[in-house]
Amino acid sequence: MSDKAPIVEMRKISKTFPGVRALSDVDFRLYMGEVHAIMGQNGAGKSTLVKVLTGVYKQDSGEVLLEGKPIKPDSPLAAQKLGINTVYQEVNLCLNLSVAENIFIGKEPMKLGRIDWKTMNRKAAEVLARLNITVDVTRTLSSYSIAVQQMVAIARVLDSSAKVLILDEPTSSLDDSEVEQLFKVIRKLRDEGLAILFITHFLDQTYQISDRITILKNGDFVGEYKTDQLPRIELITKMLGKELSEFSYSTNNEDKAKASAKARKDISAVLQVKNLGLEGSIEPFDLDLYQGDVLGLAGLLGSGRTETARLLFGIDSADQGDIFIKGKKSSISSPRHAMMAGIGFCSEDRKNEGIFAELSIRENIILALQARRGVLKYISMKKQLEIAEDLIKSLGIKTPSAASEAKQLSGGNQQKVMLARWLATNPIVLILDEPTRGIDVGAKLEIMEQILNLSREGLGVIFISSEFEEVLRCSTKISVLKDKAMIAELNGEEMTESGIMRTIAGGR
Amino acid sequence: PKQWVVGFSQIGSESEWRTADTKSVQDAFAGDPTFVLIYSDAQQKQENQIKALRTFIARKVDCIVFTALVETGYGPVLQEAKKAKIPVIMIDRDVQEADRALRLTIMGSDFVKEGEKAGTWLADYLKKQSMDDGKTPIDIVELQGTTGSAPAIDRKTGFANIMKQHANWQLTRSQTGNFTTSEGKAVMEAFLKADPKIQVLYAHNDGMALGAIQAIKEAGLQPGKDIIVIGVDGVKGAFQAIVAGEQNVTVECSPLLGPQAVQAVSDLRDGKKLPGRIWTIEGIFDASNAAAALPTRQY
Amino acid sequence: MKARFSINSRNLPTLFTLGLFVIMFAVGSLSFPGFLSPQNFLNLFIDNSYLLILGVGMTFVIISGGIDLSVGSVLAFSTMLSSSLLEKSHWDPLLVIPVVLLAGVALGLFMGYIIQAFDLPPFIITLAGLYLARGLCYVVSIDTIGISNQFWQDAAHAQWNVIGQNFISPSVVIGAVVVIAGVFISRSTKFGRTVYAIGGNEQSAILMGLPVARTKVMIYGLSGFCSALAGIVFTFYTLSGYALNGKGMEMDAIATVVIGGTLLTGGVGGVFGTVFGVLVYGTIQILIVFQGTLNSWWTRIAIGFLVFLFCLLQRVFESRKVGKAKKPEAKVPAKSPS
Amino acid sequence: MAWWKYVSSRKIFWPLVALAVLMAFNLFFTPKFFRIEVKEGHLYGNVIDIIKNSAPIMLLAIGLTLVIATKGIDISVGSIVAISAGVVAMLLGGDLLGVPKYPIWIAMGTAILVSVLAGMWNGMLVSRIGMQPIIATLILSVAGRGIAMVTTNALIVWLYIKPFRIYGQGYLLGLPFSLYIIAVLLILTALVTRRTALGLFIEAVGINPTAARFAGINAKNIIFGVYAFSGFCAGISGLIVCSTVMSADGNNAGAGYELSAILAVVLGGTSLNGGKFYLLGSMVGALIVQTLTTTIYAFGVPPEIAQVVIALVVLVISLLQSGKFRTMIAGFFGKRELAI
Ligand SMILES: Nc1ncnc2c1ncn2[C@@H]1O[C@H](COP(=O)(O)OP(=O)(O)OP(=O)(O)O)[C@@H](O)[C@H]1O
Ligand SMILES: Nc1ncnc2c1ncn2[C@@H]1O[C@H](COP(=O)(O)OP(=O)(O)OP(=O)(O)O)[C@@H](O)[C@H]1O
Ligand SMILES: [Mg+2]
Ligand SMILES: [Mg+2]
Repeated sequence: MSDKAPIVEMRKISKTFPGVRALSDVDFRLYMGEVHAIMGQNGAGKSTLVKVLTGVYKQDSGEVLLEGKPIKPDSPLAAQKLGINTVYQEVNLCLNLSVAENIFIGKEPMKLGRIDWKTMNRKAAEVLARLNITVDVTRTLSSYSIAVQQMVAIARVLDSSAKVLILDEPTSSLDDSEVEQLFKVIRKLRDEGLAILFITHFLDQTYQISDRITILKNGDFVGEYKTDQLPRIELITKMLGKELSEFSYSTNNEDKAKASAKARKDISAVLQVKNLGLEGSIEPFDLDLYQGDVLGLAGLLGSGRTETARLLFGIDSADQGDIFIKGKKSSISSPRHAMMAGIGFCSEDRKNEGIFAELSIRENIILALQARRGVLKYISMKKQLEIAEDLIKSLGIKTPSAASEAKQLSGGNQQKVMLARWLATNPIVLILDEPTRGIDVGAKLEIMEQILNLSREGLGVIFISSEFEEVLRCSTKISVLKDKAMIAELNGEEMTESGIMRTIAGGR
Repeated sequence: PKQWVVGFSQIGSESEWRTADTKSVQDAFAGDPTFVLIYSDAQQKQENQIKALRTFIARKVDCIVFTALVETGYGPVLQEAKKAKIPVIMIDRDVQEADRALRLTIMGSDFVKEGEKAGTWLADYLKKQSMDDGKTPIDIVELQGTTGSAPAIDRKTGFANIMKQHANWQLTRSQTGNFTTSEGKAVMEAFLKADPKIQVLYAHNDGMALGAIQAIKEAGLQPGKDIIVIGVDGVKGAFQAIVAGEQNVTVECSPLLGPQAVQAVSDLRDGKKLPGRIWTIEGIFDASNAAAALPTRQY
Repeated sequence: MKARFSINSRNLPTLFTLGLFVIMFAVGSLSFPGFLSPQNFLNLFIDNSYLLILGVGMTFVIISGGIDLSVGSVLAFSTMLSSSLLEKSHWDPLLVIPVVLLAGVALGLFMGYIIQAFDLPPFIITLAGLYLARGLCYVVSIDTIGISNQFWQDAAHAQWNVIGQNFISPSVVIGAVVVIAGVFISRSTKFGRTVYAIGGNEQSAILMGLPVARTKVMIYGLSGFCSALAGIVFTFYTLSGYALNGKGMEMDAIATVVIGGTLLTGGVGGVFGTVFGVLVYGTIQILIVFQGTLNSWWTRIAIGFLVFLFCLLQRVFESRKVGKAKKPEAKVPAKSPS
Repeated sequence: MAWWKYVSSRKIFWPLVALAVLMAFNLFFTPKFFRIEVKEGHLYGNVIDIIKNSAPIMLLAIGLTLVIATKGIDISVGSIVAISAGVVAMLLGGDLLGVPKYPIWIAMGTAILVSVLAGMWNGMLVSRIGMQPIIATLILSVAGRGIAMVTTNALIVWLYIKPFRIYGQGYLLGLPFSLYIIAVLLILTALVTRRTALGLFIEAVGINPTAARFAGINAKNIIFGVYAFSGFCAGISGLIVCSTVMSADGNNAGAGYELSAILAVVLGGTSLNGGKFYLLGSMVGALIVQTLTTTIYAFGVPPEIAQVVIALVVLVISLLQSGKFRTMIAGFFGKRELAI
């Protein structure tokens, strides 16, 4: 394979943003019929490399060759015309259009000079079926969850007869079965001769699907390796620049946390929910969260985890049931109420519901704390910087300064900013909906460590993740959801991956 | 007599003058129980006015009274009125020559004549004060009404007609003040700075003249003495300014057309023939007669 | 079956507007003699065809997330240009029409290009366009120019009977053609769908590889075309060119589009809604004329009040709809584990 | 060239450049434009006029800046100016001897109160009922003029009350009195928005309303508040307009001011898409708009082409503000520093 000429070759690419050297002299080669993974920490420059290749950014120096000829695409449209199809990291679709249109817009099937809606809808359903998704393709995309949206973004590029396919963290909010489905399709395309560039932070997935790995670190090119010749531990070391064992995280610790949480069960419940529900959204459920508990919500895509979180945070108002915080009945009818009562919530949709793109990182971080203190009790600039810089440091947010705009951060770092925002408020209960989405291995461990630390200090955490493994690792107990209902709570020994799967398969 | 429904389409309520006109017509018809007046305000939009006329026809009124926003453009709808056998009486502003066969009569004032009256008054005044030797240039500035509007164009034309007879009168500056007091003031402020020896101000309406008077005062000059101030319309504020010696003259353009309009419509109903043009009686007021007239001014 | 229902539900705001229009018309009919007549209904179209045409162009602009404040002035400019070419230069009408339309398109493309190429706010650039076109009117002439050209006269006076003695004018037909074309473009062409995509999320549209730059420029060109065409229809209506025509008409056009259910934030709405928006706007005006005793100032208050009432009802209905539609939406993504 | 980079990246820089360019034009082409004399104990000249006459727009722009920062717009301010002017004039009364009907402070207080109520009405429609800002405020912009005329009985009310002159025509220490009103309001607004978290909340709501709600900000109250404040500013603006001409004209007072004020805000660097706002920039924007008008009067541009001139100047100023345009020009002259 490698003796053939590469279809895409990027030579000595450099790209600087104000204050940040995102790429310096990076080489990259992509061959036909291979899946090539790019690995690196948050902010290593992966997305930037992709955007240079597809004409979103113009490199400062270096050249891009396609089939041996230099190309200079000046827009995604130009790249598309050259046969390069891309799914960008943040879901970039139009929520106001139908699912089918999002897949086909720009290349709609035409009949007699007009768009052939019937064929389009049929084909869209077919493409999605290949990914095992059955949705009403005539509905607007906004009525579906982030996960479905991500599948639609993927479906959009699968459809065409491209030469190169680029997927920037396509799996970050998919569950295992979806990922498996996606990989089936990717393998098929690879065998058909497509060149596929794949970015993910999941090591398992990298090893499952990729043939070759390019590692970036801090914008520098570290090396290009055959996947089967690069042991995991080496990969991590090369990515992070240090041994994984340097991280303080250990299972031992975790067990202690779980044990101590159990011991404290007789202490106080921070959050109790009785028969809370909303018709059409989630069926009534009970929930007890004690100090130091980490409650994991496990379930498949669309099982109602996000809805549960929205209800608890007052985004949707329940039509029945009660919420008690520290034993006191609280009427939570808006996020503001929830926040004042000591609940924090990191949304899974960071682009639309989390990040203020044009505000500085400092402002993004202190916003919730400030809202909690009220308009008048302005946090002094000095204090703000202190808080922000503290969190930037402790979460390892990669940025030139706290004054940079949030939109200049890489995806994973934006996610950390959202987490920082809620940590700054010192909540009693913290709800995290896919907080590890798009976060690199190192940082993921750090974040989970943070969560455990917080719970040790008496915080109650509700943790939602599509990765059962993560849920299992963090949680002191797990609620399993299915079809918009909480079907079981797992404790102690029951908390295993197969336990969860069995519950989902068997229950109700 | 049998009750008549009269449709009245007014062009808008852009000025105090216009409001007085509307009120006069409404009051006059309200005073006669044999009439029902349907009133429509076009808000300065010809299209609205045509819509209103069309609606009057749909409503089968007995007679239409209306003021044309511009001269042109009413042909088709007047044709429809004619087809529906509804007589049309114009007040204040007429339609263009070609469409005049479609209306019965016009009553109101003549803007060109108003401009001429203003010019003639100035000539007389300068002669009386022996300020004009026919050679020394007389510096005149002009505050125009809304660019493109009929009164602005005609009042400018009328005044220019008189200026042509006086070779030494020179129009040093002319700018639009959009018929409003505040713009009149702002424009005059700029004029005064650019050209300190202005002798005469001719404003297309009293509102702008009154604004300009304030600008003149702020410049440390005496309006009415250092600069002769001429306005048009004859609103109450202008009378007060004349009495105070700050404005020199206002050329009346009477808006009180109501009684005449009622008379005309009654005549029509009685089957009398109307003259093709009904003139309103309008005066010109300066220091000699303004004080006497002030108490009777209605608007 | 399912597909049909969901398309309907997307059209709901438009249907509410239609329903409210029917209610308003019914209230008028019950209150005033002569209100309920076929001709009075047809008059709505005769008297508002120019607004309808402006509205169609404006709908595209607003769906793309932009705004065009220049439409009233461009309309005025094309009345001046056509009357001046006809009466002063004595051009052939068949030449005048394309020239005027081209001038409108050129103005629109010019604004669109500046907005797109230099990333400037449409509000400001089209505001400059508003001044520019208005100024050009005065450059042509500050006087009104009556049109005596036979072709124009015929177009202005023509009345085509449709139902018995009730008639429509050629402008109504032009308006109808524009609406049909507008519906077709917005629903069945790539250009039209790209407009929606840009309004939904411009950044995404670029990343999806849509021709955003070209489309944005073209949208303003299309609006310029509609404004110029509306100007020609307006001269059929008034048989004259007048520099002060169409003052403030941009707000009328925007209001009809928004009342028709199109969101100013872009991405949502459609040409059909605008038709009903125009009908509602027209009906409000007729109602006030029929009422006939309001003073000038009360007229304004009444217009404001009716617009308020209408928008309020619209909001009430819409929030009801959202409440009800929630159920099916949440259920759809559910799927069985594999 | 670090200083150049620093200076040119300030948001206020390019509006100031635009203003300077306009001024420079007058320096060369409009005779006596910059002459300032002392007349009757105060400064007198075109520049003073510009400051004085831009006062009403500046006041509106302060309120509108905040409204626009929340991604809203308020096109009713012109009508609120007319209402405020009408209310104060009716309460003062047109007595020829200059005796006010009610004490001046009561008249002014009532006018401002009514304006705030008008602003609250807008705020309610936008924040509670959820109407689109342009339509919500269109309602009051149409009806408001009617209300103004009802208050004045559709007549122009002329005032002869000497002490009331000060707000629009008076001078303090040689400078227009209105300048001090603006300074006070501007400083207060800046303090309240920048020394509390209000400014940050306003920007957050403008940038991402959903995220703002999820961060626990009461977006509705903030939106309600900025419209009420815009009404307040329009109310004060109305008082100055009334005092400047010592009359209240329900038809024409404040007509078209909304567009000038929005233009001022946008020229000053605040985006109509909401988010970051620049109060000082808006003030510079208002000065640009007024300088343009005064230049047209002073230079003697004939009214027939004045609009074309305004259009071209607005276009040029906008282009100057566009980073893309500057990059293009810089590329043209081969100078890289110009581009940011
Ligand atoms: N538009 C921009 N302006 C300024 N800096 C930027 C911009 N885009 C990216 N950067 C910076 O460039 C660096 C590389 O970002 P990039 O998005 O390529 O990272 P990544 O490897 O994709 O990270 P992640 O795994 O978090 O998605 C980061 O430090 C980021 O802050
Ligand atoms: N009232 C609402 N308004 C807007 N969006 C909603 C509303 N309720 C739910 N959603 C969206 O619908 C999606 C469906 O929720 P879903 O059942 O998929 O949650 P989940 O189990 O967390 O699934 P996942 O996180 O894997 O997408 C959610 O992601 C949420 O964003
Ligand atoms: Mg990335
Ligand atoms: Mg979820």
